Amino acid sequence: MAVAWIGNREVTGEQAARRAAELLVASSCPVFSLNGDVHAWRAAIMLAERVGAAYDQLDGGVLARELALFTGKGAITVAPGEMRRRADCIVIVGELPAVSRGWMKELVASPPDLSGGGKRDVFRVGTGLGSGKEIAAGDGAAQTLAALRAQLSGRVSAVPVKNIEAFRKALEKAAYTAFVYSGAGLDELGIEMLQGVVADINKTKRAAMVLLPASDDAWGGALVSTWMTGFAPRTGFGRGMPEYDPWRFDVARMIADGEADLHLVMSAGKQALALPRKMNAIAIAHTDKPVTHAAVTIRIGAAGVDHEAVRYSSRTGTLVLVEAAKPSSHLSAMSAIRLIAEALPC
Amino acid sequence: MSAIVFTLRHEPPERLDLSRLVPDVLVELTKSEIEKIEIGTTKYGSRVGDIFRVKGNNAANVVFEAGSARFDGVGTGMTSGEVRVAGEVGAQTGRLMRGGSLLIEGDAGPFAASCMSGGRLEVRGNAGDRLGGPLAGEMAGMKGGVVIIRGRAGERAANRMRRGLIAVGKGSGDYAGSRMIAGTLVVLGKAGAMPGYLMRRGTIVLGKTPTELSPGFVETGAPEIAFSGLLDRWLVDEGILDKPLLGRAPRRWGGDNAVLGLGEVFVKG
Amino acid sequence: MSKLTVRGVEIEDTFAEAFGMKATAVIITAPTLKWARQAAITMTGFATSVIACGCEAAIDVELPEAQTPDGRPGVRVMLFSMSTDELQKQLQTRVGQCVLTSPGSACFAAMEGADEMKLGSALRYFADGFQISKKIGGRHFWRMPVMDGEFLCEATTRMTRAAVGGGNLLLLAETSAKALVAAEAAVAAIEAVPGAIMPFPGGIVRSGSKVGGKYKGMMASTNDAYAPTLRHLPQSKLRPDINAVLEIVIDGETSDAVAASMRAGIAAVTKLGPARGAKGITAGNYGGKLGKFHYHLRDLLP
Amino acid sequence: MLTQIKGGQVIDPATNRSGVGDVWFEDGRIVEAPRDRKPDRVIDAAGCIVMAGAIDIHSHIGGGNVNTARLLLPESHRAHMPRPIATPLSNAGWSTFQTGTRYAQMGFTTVVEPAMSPGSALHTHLELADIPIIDKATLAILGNDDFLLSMIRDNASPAMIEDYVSWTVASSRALGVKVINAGAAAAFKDNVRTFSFDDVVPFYGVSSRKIVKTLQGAVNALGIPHPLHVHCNNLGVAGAADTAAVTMAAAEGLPLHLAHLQFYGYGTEGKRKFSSAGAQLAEIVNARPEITVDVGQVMFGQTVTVSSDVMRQFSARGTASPKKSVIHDGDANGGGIVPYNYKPDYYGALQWAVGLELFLLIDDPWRVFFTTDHPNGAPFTAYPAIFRLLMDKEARAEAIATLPKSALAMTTLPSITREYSWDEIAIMTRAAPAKLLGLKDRGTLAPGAVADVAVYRKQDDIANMLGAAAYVFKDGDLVVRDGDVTHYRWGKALRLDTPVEASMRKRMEAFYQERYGLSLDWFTFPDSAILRDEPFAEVACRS
Repeated sequence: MAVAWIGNREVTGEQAARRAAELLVASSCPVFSLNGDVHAWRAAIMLAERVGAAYDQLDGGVLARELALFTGKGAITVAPGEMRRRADCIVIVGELPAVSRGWMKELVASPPDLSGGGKRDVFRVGTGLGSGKEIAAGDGAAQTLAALRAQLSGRVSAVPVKNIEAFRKALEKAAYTAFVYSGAGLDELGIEMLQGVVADINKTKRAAMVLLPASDDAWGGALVSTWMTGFAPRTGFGRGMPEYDPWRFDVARMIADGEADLHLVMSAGKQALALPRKMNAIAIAHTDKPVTHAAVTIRIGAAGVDHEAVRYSSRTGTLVLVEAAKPSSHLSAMSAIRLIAEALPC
Repeated sequence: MSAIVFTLRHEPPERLDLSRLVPDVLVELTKSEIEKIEIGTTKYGSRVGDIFRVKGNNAANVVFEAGSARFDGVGTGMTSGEVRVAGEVGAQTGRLMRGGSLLIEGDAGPFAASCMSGGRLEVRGNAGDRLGGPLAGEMAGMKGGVVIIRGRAGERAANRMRRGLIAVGKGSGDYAGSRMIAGTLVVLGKAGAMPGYLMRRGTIVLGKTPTELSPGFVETGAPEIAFSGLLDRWLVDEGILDKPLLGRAPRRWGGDNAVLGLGEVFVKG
Repeated sequence: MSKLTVRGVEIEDTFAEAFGMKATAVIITAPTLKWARQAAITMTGFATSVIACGCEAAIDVELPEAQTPDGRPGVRVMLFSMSTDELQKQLQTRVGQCVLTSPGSACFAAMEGADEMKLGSALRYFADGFQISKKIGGRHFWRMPVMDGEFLCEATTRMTRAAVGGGNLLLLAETSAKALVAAEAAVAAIEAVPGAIMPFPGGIVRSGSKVGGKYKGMMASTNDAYAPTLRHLPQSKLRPDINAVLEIVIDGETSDAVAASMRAGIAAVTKLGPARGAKGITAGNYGGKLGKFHYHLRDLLP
Repeated sequence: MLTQIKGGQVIDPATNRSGVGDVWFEDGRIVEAPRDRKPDRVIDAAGCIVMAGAIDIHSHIGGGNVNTARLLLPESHRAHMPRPIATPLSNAGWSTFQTGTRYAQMGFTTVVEPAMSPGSALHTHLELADIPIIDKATLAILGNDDFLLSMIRDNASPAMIEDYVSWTVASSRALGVKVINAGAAAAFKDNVRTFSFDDVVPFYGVSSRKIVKTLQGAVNALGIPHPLHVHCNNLGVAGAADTAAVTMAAAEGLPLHLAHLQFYGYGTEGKRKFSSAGAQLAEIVNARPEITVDVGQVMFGQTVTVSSDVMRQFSARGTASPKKSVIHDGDANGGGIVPYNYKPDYYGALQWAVGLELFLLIDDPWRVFFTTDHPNGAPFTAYPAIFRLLMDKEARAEAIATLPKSALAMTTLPSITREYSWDEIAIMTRAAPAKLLGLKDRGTLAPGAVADVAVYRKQDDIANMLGAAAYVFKDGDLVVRDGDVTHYRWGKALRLDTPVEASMRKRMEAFYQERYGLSLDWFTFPDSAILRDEPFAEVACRS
């Protein structure tokens, strides 16, 4: 089975890595789009530093939005496990990522067992899981949250809030209220408004937010990036030291504006990568054929399937080890990146 | 003494950090020192001399004879003098500016006037997103001074603004005046959705009735007030408006009631 | 003392003696001039003399719409006092009680000077936390919600230490009616002079005073030398044909403004002539020992 | 490679060595001076002080809360700016890379992250694994976890509790056990806002005192070398000195370590009801040989407070500067990230003075440890400046002279003339921490110890001298020369070899299945998860 290609020509992993290393060395402004497990991110960020690259989550817009709350405002949060055991009122705000819907359904159906337990009240802004009472004011979640926050704080909103009295009663009765959200279902300011709702409730009662990231791997990558460089993704090493700029190092923008001259894409996902024709590219992908328009393709396996992996889990709120479901000899994304790093001149 | 003029030799191969090419820094340097300033942001490692021909010796007056969307940080932290770009600029023009005057004859990129605290920035063309706003992690945006955008502004103009005045001539994107702490934002033309979202205090003046206001804003009628006349007069005197906009009894909404509720949106009555 | 005569009006060759004062000023605007004036008149009522009123105040000039910060009709009001603290107190109390309360009013700084006087920044607490601070064109304003809209008030104004108080003219006439005609003419002329006010009723004072008196504690008492019914006393300075004397008291932003006012007053009185108005003009002084500003009438002739 | 560090002033309190001489090492270990071999490498240490690598027993260098702090404060990092300029925390060693680099430059070779939530042990160890050069270790937090609180409530046997503590330490790969505001994080989730030593956690009916005593007993019984590491209740509160005093009294003769005692050294005297109780606390420590403390010195400037004391951090949100914070109710533990700027005003000056009083009034350098509670009192990069304050009374007097008189009237500091000697510094930062943590192979230059050696060129300015070591060796590798890192390598995390009972593992499996709907595998991990050769090194329990 082929492991790597230069153009459409089958080569060994080492040959592909050598070619990739040459391209990285020759590039003046390489950019990385990353999607992978924690070890893949660790390897990729070390490579980015060595070659002066900027890096971003693959399709990093939603991650940037999820991160903005933590860089710009802060939050009161609760771990998912603690929510499961304690929250007797759960509010699902906006749409949830598909990956989280299953266990969230299970969670809202199970009773809390701490603090005397009892049953859970469930509310939603938007369609949520389809169950629970709807809180609504206006057309979107951002409008509803604004009206809700105004009303809960004893101020006026221009539009009435549906089920506000029921929600008030539930809040009053609740020992602990959890608001579940995702960057996929709320915009940046909507998330900040939600933060405000939670902060207001905490003046007298307990409540917290639970982020279910649109992509668990993206959030894991953000954690790795933050400890390795001090910054979340959209960080660049163009000047040697890490610089963080969510606008400047938006890799899609850098490509669109013609700033980047080499694109390294790391994706352990199953969907085919669509690379622009004109861009010089290195693809590290879960694929059995060369990626269209890639100068170099290195085939990798899937994290947690072909190889053991450490990943962020929005179900536990921290990193977990995922054993290989079907161990294979495919390279991991980390190994592929390390092959390239080893081929760099010292 | 003649103005220091930077003439572009060729389109820059990378984004340039021009934050040091301001009167306060240039006044200390000789021509050859200026030419050695590192302005590259990637492995190209451009220096001033690679990209620009430099002439002139009056650091109080700096001119870029042509612009580029890759000119970042033009006018950063300037405290006095004049800087003029005969073309467009990239991100963060006028960032942390404290005084003097900065004129961009073309468009400006995102974060123009970011955290500016004094002086005057005029952009003849359009401005990008987050005009006057803070960079990631910073808690307040523009803190003073005057910004005039003759064209349009992108999303979230005046984000987290604390003081000063921004006037935009031809409309803005969504969430104008988001999270304003105080200060004044004037948008002529059409503003996008939900101006003033999460604003605590401050004034947003709109040329047209907003199509979508957040429910956190509640209409407070159109009482006759003196402030609108004061603002109109100043805007006309400054050449920002040709004629008074608000009149004596503008329509007013108070908000954002989701937060403090001490801000306001005005439209001509 | 020698006499100068202009158009038949005898002008005594003497001088008005005036004192240095501190002054501040504001512009009051309103939807109409009537209400701007009303606020100003109320604010400057009972402000004739620092002796008992805390300050001396009056309208300086009326301002057309084009000359006010908010494009509405207005008036400039000046306040004079001997002490900075008293001036601040009077300004705050009077604007708070008389301008803030007046329909549609707004209040702006209208004085240059090195010292700051609190204006809106002292009054803003009335708005109970709903006050709005605005900085426009380098000036700082407070907006206070009230029942007819907002009271817009500049945060501070300034104080000048170059002001002069106590410029004066004494108009000597055959009858009370002629004295009043002459005084009204002088007031009308002086009102047109910017930077000067006449704090007494209608700009005129009939109870001219001397320093001290026979009763303990009286800082001033009646000017017996110019009271016609006391002409039989040795100190009288009145000729037999003078039966009424009225005084114009002038406070100016500068010494020049006082001089210009006195010049305008003399011109108006002499223009009227002795037949219709005053037969003589003189001025009050204390022999030049008390005030550092001396305005010699001979220098102020038309 | 046989290396000779030649002619330096060798200070090694563990072996009572103090004088000019040589230190030899080979294959990563200190060796006796060989009789008949020539060194492969000679380091000229004339004019230098030679000590073992320093050990920091309490510094928040990695794990969920630290990482959240980084995320919260990108503007504090120098690299956020177009060019490096002086921004807050720019010198804090903020990334894992910088953390290792900056510690090594100062001659520190082992650092303990004192607040690992067992639930996020994998994250913590991955992060620590990315800190280059130095060795690391962690303390596992217990005392707010449902499993323990339920056992105490239900009167579980001491053996059962010891099994649980042992399982936690083993599965989280910790070097010891810490308890943070015992019971308060659990109580806070039930909307309790203040919590003292004899207050009771709702739902469990268990007091803070009971939790501390239970854990102290278990730690002692298990032979865990490091005494229970206690973060007391009421941190930062005026009058917290009383809380610290009752906690110390509760040690009852068994070893107990109190963390960052400075943050409790506050009395309620004076007009502002805030005064120094540093001298009183020092007196208690002096009188109780079973107590050890670290200081948590405050230095002026911008920093960020990072603590698992979620209740305290929640109440401190109002003082956040810049005004943003993260409060997290975690599984069992929690955390709060609150940026703070220590100003030399009345309160800040007293906090600064309390820390120095503790350093200078506690007589036994074997029982008082050198920390800033990084980054809570100050970033660890402030250490050189603190060494100067301890060793140079004139420098201290100069600093005192700049502070408000009203604050100085509430502390004994201006009257203290003690200066730390080099021997005492070596005890406090080398020999004593090794002893406290049970690390027999370090903190000394005795033959057999790991070749962690710091060589400092003598200078008048102690801060300059200790801020940039002339040479640092880690496991015998030369890693720092003239203050610059010359070689990067990966260190290890030191962990205890506590036993795990199979029955406890079974109980935990059942607990996680029942209460979280997840297998225990979601909460544990094999060493291979770190993906480094030998990421851990084992430390023995007391037998």
